[in-house]
Amino acid sequence: MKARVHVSFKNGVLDPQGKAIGLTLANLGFAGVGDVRQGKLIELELAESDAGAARKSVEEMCEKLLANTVIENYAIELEDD
Amino acid sequence: MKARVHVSFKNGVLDPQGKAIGLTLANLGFAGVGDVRQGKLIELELAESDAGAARKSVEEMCEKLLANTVIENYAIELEDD
Amino acid sequence: MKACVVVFPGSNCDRDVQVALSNVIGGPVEMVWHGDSEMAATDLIVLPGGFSYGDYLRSGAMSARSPVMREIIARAERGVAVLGICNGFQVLTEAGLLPGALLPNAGLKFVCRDVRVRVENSQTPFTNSYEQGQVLSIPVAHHDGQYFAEPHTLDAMRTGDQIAFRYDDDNPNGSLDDIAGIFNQRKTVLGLMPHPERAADALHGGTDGRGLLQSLVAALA
Amino acid sequence: MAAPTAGACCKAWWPLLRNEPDITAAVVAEHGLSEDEYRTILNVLGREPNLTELGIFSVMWSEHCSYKSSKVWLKTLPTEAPWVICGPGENAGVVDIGEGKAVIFKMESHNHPSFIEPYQGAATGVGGILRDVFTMGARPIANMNALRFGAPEDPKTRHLVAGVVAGVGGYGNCVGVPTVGGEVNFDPAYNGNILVNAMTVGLADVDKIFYSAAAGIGNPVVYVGSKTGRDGIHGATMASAEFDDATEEKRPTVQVGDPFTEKLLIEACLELMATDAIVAIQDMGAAGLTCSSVEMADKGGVGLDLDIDQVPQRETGMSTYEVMLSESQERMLMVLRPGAEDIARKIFEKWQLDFAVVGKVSNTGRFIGRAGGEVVFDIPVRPLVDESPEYERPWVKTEAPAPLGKIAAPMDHMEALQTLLAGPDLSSRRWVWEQYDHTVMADTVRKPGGDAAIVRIHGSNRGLAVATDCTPRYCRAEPEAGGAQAVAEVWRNLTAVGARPLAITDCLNFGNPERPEIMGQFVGCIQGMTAACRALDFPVVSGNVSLYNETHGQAILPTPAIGGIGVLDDLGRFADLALRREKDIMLLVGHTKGHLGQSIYLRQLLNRDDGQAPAVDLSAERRNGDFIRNLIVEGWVDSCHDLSDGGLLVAAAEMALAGGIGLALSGPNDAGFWFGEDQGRYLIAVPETALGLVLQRAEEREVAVQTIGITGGEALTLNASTPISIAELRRCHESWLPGYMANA
Ligand SMILES: Nc1ncnc2c1ncn2[C@@H]1O[C@H](COP(=O)(O)OP(=O)(O)O)[C@@H](O)[C@H]1O
Ligand SMILES: [Mg+2]
Repeated sequence: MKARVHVSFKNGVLDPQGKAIGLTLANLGFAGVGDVRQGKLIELELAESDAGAARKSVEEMCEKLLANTVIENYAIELEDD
Repeated sequence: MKARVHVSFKNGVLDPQGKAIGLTLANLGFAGVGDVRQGKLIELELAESDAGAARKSVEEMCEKLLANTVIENYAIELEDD
Repeated sequence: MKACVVVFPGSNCDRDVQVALSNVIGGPVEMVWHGDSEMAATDLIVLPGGFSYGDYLRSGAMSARSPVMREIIARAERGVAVLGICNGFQVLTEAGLLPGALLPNAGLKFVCRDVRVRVENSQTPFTNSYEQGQVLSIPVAHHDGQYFAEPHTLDAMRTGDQIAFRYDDDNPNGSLDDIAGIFNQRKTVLGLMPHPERAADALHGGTDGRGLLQSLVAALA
Repeated sequence: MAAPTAGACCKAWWPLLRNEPDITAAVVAEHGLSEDEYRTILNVLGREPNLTELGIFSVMWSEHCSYKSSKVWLKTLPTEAPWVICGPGENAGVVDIGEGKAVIFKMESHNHPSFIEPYQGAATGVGGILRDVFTMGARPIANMNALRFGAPEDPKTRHLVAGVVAGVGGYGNCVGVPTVGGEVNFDPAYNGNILVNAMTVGLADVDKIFYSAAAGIGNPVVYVGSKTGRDGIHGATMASAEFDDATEEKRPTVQVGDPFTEKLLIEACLELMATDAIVAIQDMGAAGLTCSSVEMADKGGVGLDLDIDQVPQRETGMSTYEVMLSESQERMLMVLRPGAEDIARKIFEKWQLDFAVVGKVSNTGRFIGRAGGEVVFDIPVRPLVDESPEYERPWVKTEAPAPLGKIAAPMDHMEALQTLLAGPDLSSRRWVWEQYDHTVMADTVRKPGGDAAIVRIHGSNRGLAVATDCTPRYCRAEPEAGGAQAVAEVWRNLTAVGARPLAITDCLNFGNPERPEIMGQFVGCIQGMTAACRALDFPVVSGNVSLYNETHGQAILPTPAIGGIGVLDDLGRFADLALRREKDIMLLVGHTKGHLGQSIYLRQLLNRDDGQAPAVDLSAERRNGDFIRNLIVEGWVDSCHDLSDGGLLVAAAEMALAGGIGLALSGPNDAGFWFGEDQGRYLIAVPETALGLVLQRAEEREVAVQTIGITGGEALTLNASTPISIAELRRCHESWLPGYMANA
């Protein structure tokens, strides 16, 4: 099974990268670009085939390593191959 | 309209960050984790409301700035609010 | 010889290279602001080290799209010498003036230390004061210095003598083929990760980097 | 006396803003204000505060901003010398170094945030201290960092080390200021409460120093830098609150640093400072817009009117309370000369930074905010600052430890040396400082790894030496001796490279000051520091206090981190620890009694932490140091190392390692001699040609010297021991930290 974890800054936390990308897009002449946020997308191959168990284990990975919940949120998507 | 751009390393480009995550997960006792890849997820708010035009414009942003196609692939997702 | 240093928002080795270069030239070196699309006639354009645009998104990515880069690309096509150091090297690859790309260091950490680099081609405007194969001690200081290129690109660079410097014994960032610096095909553009301007003065503890600047003066004066 | 229940007195004419809670006793307590403090607020205002006002009082009167527990003692520190241009009280201290140049420097803590989010906590700590320095007109030229972590075995330590080091580097490297030194300690006392102390040193022209006193009634007050978001609201109060399990809930108060914006801010501010547009300037640090406005108004003896609607905001719907208390990073407040707005705006726009006129200087003596045209807070400035609480906390003197009895030598001296070099206390910190750009600016003359770092004063042949130090285990055993030792060691480190020590900054990290024994540690350390500063002519010109460093009632070791600067008048003559030649005579300078109490030897090899701290004989310290410095600046000695943690044999090994040259040592077969930590000592390698002069001079100056060896070969030998090769010593010394960190 494949898991995709999207880690992003919590709302209200400054995202300097997103801010700089937004500025550069504007400088490049792209109009109508509002807020830009940059997050991480971590893709994992899991041996686990049970969706419930896989989600639980990935949640634990997020809490322990993949995200710092002080400033980041995470969202998990599971995909069967 | 919201656009999500997923930028990831091409196959064949080393992803040390993904590798390090995989190693650390194993050290933390998570079993059955295979390949791990880390990419970027860039979320953009667009004023554009036409999906076709939005996609075209985001594609151009990717080619011009958001991805370096020497080493990276990108995928675009559009989301209506 | 006339030289200029381009300043991007977040460049931080602009002054360092200006000082080192003007000491070697014995005259002033001009600073050019990234937002200017006009640039006086010059024999050498230097893209300095630093964290332009914070190295956000990808190192060098945003600077490579600055207005001044259009002019620099045009000059480079006309054969004006362009030197990119560290972040400048990253900008040159992002701008397509040099092949390949610079990825985050394999160790995933910033690395600042003296490294030994070997001169792989001493027959260029940038390296004529060195011996072929000479090993230099020059500091590196970067987070994204892992050189990468597709196999066919790398082959072409090897055959074209485009590899300027290789790490001699200790590859600090996992660069492909130990590459520390490369030329364009015509040898008019050089990008390298080590900082010659930080080994240009006896008080730096070594002056091996000075030769690069002296080579340029010899070639372009 | 009855507790002043909020709401009990004079229901005010003052409107509470929509959706704001009533000011109940609970709300007051949540703001960390005591009942007495709240009563004072009622007196100052003559009415009840609204929520924003309460918030303003609470941050201004927090430990972090008001120094309420430490003020009375800080006033006792020596702060003056002929070369001090500005002592404590401004954003940073300013020292005249001659030739029209001034050095501006300060050290600050970012302990609590770094424990919660090590990368961002450390990064924003560096950002904050940089701003304190360039606010005053200096270009930052060197950063230092003093870090204390828990025991290596603690499960959190590795992750904290990795994050903090990456954060310090991530910020400093990006702004392009070399991080040239610092220190790293491990001790279980820091398990739940690490210390991240960052120091910045900047260089300015003596006639171009900027202060924070607002002046000129009607002058525009200008906001520049990043926009204000809901970052770190309550951060200042958090930094003063003891950790407990509720910490989890305080989490979102950690800020994310944006070093790129900081770099732009440095350049933009320095560019504007080159004009005559600025009347006063102040960074927004802890307690953000509130603290910066109030300090500027108070120092200038004026009032300040703010238009909250003009403050650049990153998020929509922010309340006045949030705008005033936000700790968003990378922001500054300035008072400009009338009419200078346009030239300032142009500069900040060029650097793509926010710029807004947010108010003006008034003659009312009041701090007044308006939003939507209505007054939303109105507080008299003087009492907001002057009436801030000041406590003489009860304290008890730390009990003197029993002297150390006889100890058994656990192993052969050379084996002991190898064990010590390969342990957490004394192993090389290369893994740390190679992650810091220490050569950017191309003026670094001596990089990390030596006694003091040296940076060239740009464009000259003079140098600045910088060092930080503190030995917390001494401070715990005997606060007074420890406080003196920390100052003396910094002085010694500067002296060991040949620099003339000028002044220090401090970062006083302690536990809960409401506990008399902790307050006793604080007082003892201050008294020791004071004595040393006096004896060494080494005044305190800036500093910072961090209290409540406790978790579950377990306090950190008392840690008064000291950062010092000194000047080298000729970079042609300085010393470092590297041996440079074969056949130099190794001289030990200073008295050796073999003091093993509180030593690393005891701690690491015998697992003991008893005995007295080594005493600092301040007159010998000065005599020995002046002797050493003269030898260096006169060109007789270029290889020198001061003796500290680990004692003589460790210092000798470090000199051999740095120079890649071996050393044959001889002396008594006594652990105290080789590993004792007696103070005021140096090792120098003297060329044979200079030996006579050095010995004669030592005799004249009544400085104790003894010959302990000769340089040469590729190994270290002690008496008749089996030699250890330099390569093997290097392996010991370099392996522990990378090995520990790789073992994720
Ligand atoms: N331990 C100390 N010793 C000397 N001066 C101190 C000490 N602690 C704080 N100060 C001084 O008190 C003033 C206020 O400190 P602080 O609030 O940390 O400054 P800032 O608001 O600029 O961050 C500064 O001038 C600082 O130098
Ligand atoms: Mg300040």
